[in-house]
Amino acid sequence: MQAAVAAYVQDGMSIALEGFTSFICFAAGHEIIRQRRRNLTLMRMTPDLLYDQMIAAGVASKLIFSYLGNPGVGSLYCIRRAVEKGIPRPLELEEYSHYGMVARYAAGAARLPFYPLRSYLGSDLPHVNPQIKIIDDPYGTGKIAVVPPLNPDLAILHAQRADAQGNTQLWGLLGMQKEVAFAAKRVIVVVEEIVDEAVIRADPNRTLIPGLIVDAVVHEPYGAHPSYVQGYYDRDNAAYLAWDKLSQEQANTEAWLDEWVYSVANHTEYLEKLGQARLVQLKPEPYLAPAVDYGRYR
Amino acid sequence: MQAAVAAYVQDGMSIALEGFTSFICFAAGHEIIRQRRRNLTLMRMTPDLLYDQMIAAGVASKLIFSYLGNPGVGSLYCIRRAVEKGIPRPLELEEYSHYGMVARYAAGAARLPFYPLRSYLGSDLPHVNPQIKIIDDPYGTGKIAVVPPLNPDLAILHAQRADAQGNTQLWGLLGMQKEVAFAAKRVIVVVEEIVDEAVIRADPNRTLIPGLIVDAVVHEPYGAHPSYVQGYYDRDNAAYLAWDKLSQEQANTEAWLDEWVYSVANHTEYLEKLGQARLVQLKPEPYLAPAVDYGRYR
Amino acid sequence: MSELAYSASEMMIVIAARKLKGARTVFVGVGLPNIACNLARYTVAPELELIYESGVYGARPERLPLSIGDPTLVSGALSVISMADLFGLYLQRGLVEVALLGGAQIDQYGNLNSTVIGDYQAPKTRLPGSGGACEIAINAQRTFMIMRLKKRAFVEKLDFLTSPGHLTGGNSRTQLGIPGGGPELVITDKAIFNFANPERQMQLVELYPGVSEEQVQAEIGWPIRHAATLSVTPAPSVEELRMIREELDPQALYR
Amino acid sequence: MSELAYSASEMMIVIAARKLKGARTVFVGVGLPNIACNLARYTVAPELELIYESGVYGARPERLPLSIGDPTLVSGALSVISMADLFGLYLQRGLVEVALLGGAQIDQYGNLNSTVIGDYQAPKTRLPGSGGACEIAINAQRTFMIMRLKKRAFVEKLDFLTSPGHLTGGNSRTQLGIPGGGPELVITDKAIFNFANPERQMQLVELYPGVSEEQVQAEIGWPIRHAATLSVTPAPSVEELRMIREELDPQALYR
Repeated sequence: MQAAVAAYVQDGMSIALEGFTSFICFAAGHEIIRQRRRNLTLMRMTPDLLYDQMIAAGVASKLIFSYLGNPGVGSLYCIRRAVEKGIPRPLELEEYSHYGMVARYAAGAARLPFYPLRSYLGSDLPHVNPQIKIIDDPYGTGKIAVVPPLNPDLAILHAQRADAQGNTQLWGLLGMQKEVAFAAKRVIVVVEEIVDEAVIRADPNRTLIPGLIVDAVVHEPYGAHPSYVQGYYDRDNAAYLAWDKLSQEQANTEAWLDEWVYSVANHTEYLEKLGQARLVQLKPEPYLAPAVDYGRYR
Repeated sequence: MQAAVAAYVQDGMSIALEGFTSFICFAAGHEIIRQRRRNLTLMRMTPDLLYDQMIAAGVASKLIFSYLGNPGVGSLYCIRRAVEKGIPRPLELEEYSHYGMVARYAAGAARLPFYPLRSYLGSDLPHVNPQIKIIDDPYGTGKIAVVPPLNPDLAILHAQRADAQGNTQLWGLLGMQKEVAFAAKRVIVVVEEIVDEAVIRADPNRTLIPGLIVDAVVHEPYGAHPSYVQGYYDRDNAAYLAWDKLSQEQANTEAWLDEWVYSVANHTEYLEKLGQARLVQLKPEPYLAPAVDYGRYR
Repeated sequence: MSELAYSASEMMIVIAARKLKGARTVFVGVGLPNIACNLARYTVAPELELIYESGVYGARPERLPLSIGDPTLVSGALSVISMADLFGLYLQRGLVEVALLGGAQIDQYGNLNSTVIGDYQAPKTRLPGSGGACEIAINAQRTFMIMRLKKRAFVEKLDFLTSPGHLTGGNSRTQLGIPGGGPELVITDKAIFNFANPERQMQLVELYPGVSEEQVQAEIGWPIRHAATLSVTPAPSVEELRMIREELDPQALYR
Repeated sequence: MSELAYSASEMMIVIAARKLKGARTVFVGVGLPNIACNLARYTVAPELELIYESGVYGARPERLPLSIGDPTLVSGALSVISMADLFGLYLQRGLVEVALLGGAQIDQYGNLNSTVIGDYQAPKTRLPGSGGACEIAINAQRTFMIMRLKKRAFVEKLDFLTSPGHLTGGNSRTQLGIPGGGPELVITDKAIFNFANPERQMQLVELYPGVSEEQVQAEIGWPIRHAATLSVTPAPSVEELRMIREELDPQALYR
């Protein structure tokens, strides 16, 4: 992870660490904080704790998003501090609805100059974001909103498994990961397990991201903690609740960053500090999908 | 199948029996021929043998498509006879490229007034099909093609398995089945196996068509013969080769329709006539996808 | 159990559930609305399937989900798909019959603000933003708002219009080409409102037991309009309360 | 095995394979092009992955596919996806490096007709139509045409322009905003052409062993242009022929 972030993350880049409420790659975000990158444009539909931490650490100057919240808990206080008070530095916002962000990624992924969607009519959002336009349907049925493509310089995406070439499979919430991967100029995939190519080839319908568009594969078990990975671990809700309290003060936030990010060398040390007992508690019982038969045709 | 076709197929309707070179529901098409429906608008990206047979039988007055061919073999002579000579009746054509058809279904599936795609610039296709328009990108990057939504009155889609409510899973070539299902006003699903709801729920990422949009589920094993169903049977290539020969004459074609469609009461009789030995030959060896674990969270 | 021994949250859950009678699909968030939808499924809407913006259709969660993307929503669901498909093929296609929404501010036409309090560029309070609310409000066939009555929430003029309701009233919504039917009900902790008048203005239709019109008006920033007939909402039944307390939210997380 | 003991099809397969040297992705149909791509994979382009319009990326077929949608392309592939994703995320995204195309007619700018012979409304021969060809011709980074030389195929004016090549030549393709690079090579059974001149006109660059310029001109409906240097294509090697005959097409379906 250290090498991948050092190789692919530079100051001033636009980066998407995506995954809707799950597969959130804290390991990568923390490494970016440790490497003290600056002036990043961060994009994410739901910034979540990870972007709250990164923005509190001062890595970002701009945020492109659609929902600011600690999911199921409350506010993201660090982002609010940056927006409302400029602490630790001012943060420019570029704001969409969820479907607007999905549509921007979809346009970027398919090299389309725009993507149409039934949203924004009557809303104030287009008034504060000139990227959202309302056009006339060329077939004469009325008004329709469009958004332009969004192509991050780099996407970092977490998943269950990939082969060494980056052919990546995931299951559970598919979110917008596929669209982000294809929209990004470069892609780092972070996985719970590296598997043999034969595992990928035995179920090709599950391959969401082909190695063709992947620049680096990082093996980082529990790399999405305290968010979750379907079938591997649950959300560590205590961490989400604790963040809600401690992040209300910048001083406490910085102390947390010192303890959990700057003072650990990497994610392995972070997990050691967390303790095996806590990780074991997050393990779900198995719930296996039944096998399907693709058939051999020769 | 007889009841489903009787209930949902009326003269003059627009119907999509889709599935790209596979999952082609011959059982449904033959039943439509037997019930002597007329003036249908048929839509399919690749009309294949099935539409050649239906058009030779005189059920259709219009065809919306993107590629006319006996896949890997040659021409579709019945459709050519209808287009070139009006036999057995004239056939109106509305023609797209593959991506144009996919885009029309995608617009229809998502209630969009149009869908943009990078095709058709410089081609004569927009000159002979006014539904294809070239517009200016509202963001000023140049010209881009758009197509309008396509919403068939009825879609008939074949798949490996569904539960009794029509929650349908398929694997292998996903084609445009999802888009067609959501674009259609009514949907009939035809499956190799009816399974318990618990089977569907154990692998929700494979559910392409929800029961919510399905009007009827028909259990029809080998219903896609002589096309194929991934993992269940191979294409019966002898049938494709034989059709290439016999379909070159309308008389031979009608004799085939008499023997294999009008003279059998249903698909079960068709399979009996075909013989078990021929079906057994089409069975592939197993090639199982490895199980994945969704985890129980409680 | 006495007739009044229920909380405001329980009442809101019960009312939302009752109003979902016969519905086939509901677009839902976590917390109180999630409990309401499950209560409806066990009572007045046995065919009801829950749709979550995280990409889940037909969830059967084995616990109360902690967030809209809780893995318990995935395991055992009928279908789990990309958000592009969820928003495009379900919501925008018109397959969502009822959506439950809330916000920091609502006006008399059911327009919602969940973006900022104060000026957008220099906000007093930065709220979460739209999430999916803007397109949900536009595309759902019917929308129920669930919000506690508070003067700072029921305002004459929104600080920001995030999600369109009936806009400026009358047929202004349809005229703009918005496909969904718009706000139908506002379910609060004291009373129920609908928009069943030509001007599409929020109007009081039901008062909860023991609540006066004055108590309601005191929490609303404009003179409230009344429906032709004003009734009193039946209190939660023993069975409704039992299901919430024993089965749907045994840990009392949302009561 | 003598130097000339190979068929025209084998020569076309070998040339197409050689020209794929170093390529990472190729968009391919069945038959001869499919064999060429697999030959390339075993020789000059070990990283080459095959992309099929049916939605398959990285196929490893255990037999020669009968059609573009043969199940043998699915089993063991790296990824199998919807056609919307194949056309949108791979082709339109610009991930297809080389596409192999053919048609019933080609003109001197590499424009293709696969739609009709004669008038569109009253065709003499109704051809298959575009399939994916129109968008492949528009979006692939480079396009190779594989067609046998025939006077009725190499025509001065197409009956119908299905798939754009260099249009009217020069920068007319770029001016229209077409993203892909357009036709690069025409591989025939007698000679090879490219478009490496400012006018983007098809020009003869290589003659196959034993073929004369007159034999080539005889099958082309316009006066052929010559590249500055004209060379003779090396014949298929023993190893190339062995691979085709023993491994890639042992049943001689496409020779």
